[in-house]
Amino acid sequence: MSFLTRSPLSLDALLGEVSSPERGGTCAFLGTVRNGPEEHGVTAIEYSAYDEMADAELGRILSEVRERWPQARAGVRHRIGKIPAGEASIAIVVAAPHRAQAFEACRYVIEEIKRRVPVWKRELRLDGTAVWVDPSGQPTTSPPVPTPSPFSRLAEREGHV
Amino acid sequence: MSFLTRSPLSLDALLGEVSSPERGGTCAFLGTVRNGPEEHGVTAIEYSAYDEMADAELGRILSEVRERWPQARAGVRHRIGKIPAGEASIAIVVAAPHRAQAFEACRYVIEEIKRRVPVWKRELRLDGTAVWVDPSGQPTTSPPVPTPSPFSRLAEREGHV
Amino acid sequence: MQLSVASGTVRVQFFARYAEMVGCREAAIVVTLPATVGDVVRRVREELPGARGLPERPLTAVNLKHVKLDASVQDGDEVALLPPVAGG
Amino acid sequence: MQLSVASGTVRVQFFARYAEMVGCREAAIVVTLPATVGDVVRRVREELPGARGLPERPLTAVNLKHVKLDASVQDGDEVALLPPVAGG
Repeated sequence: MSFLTRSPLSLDALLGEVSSPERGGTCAFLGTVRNGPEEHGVTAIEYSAYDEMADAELGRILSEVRERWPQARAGVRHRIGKIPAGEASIAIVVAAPHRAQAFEACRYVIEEIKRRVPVWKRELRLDGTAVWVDPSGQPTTSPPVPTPSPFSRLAEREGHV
Repeated sequence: MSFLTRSPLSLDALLGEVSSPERGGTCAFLGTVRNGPEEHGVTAIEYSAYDEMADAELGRILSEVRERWPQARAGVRHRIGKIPAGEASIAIVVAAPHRAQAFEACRYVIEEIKRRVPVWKRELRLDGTAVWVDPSGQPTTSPPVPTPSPFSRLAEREGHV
Repeated sequence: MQLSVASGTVRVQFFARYAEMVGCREAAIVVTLPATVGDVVRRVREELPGARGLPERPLTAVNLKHVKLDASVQDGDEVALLPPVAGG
Repeated sequence: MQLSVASGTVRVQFFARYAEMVGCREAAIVVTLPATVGDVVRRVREELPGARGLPERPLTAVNLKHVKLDASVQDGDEVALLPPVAGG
């Protein structure tokens, strides 16, 4: 099983992976492609990954959750490829016997993902340009590249743009 | 519209109420009826409420979220009536431009609900007994009442047990 | 000479364990005005069978809002006696 | 008299902006062993056209794990040069 997918994410499917009657508190996080006042007309973000390592790193993060919160169970999916504004790129669900653990562990997972998982994004703008996003959330200063990115490895394999 | 319902809860429906392209981080919380090692065979919990006040209090909590996190939007549903172990009694969704706000506001909503919203629960046990639950999560010391509770007001109106 | 004394009637609601103890869910209580929620609670505990078991200082609400026992009540108010809440 | 020098070949992978700069996604790099990831990065920057623009101390991974530049590499390792990650 891979934690990466090219399909739209569903919290309900992830909930099924982690919920059980002993775990009464479930915290979920969805990260969606933003197009707000700070974003200057982002129509979509193209996510690419070092697939094998991203998958391994996500698995390691889930193992850490089990070590730190032994009674909690976490599930995660990272969507890659071209994701339209408003749709989710990351879904995390953590179920635990009590809510404090669920909130803490869910926050841990998203913070570790931001810090460690080798995924990159390129904003696709209304004006047709594309800009690599740096981890602070700001576009990089490198010149916009108006051509589609060839660097999503899954995209190539599966024949997507 | 009421924040109380007798139907199973759906995160997806709540997500639709709060998500928008400007809000890139969404945190959700689901509280489910627990039947773990601490619960001694709980088959269901019967939730009753002071309906009108619970509804008003939930509305006030959502207004407070707007005051404290002006860019965030929160949605909530509390299920009442008899809820089988494993099913959700409370669903909260908060969408915000950034994830820290979403986590903080979602946690705020559940903590305020636990503190303020006039809802009570009676555990229904495998052995046929029923026990009022006190807010610490422990059953009260009053003697178990083996008959169905007559105190769910919505139940009466809608003809449910 | 006659003293004119104002009185008011409040609807008192009971929930969950308290409703079981009192044996009913609602009662009309007459109080001399001005009166506080604490006065209403005292009258309830004196007048209603089963209400002796209620705490002297329960959680209370007036017209759908949490209040302290020194909050004043008016004729027609809805006063609620709330067991410790356990929502969520 | 002949000095026997061990050498190894590592597969170096480039991603996102780095792949654009270097103009390819993967290269085979030969290094004299023992060698570190830092040695590999130096060879990449010297040998590959476009690789001069890479940082001298990029994020790196060996065999799917984050490592520091002083980590050692073996023949056959997969070394990755990672732009600052932006997942989630």
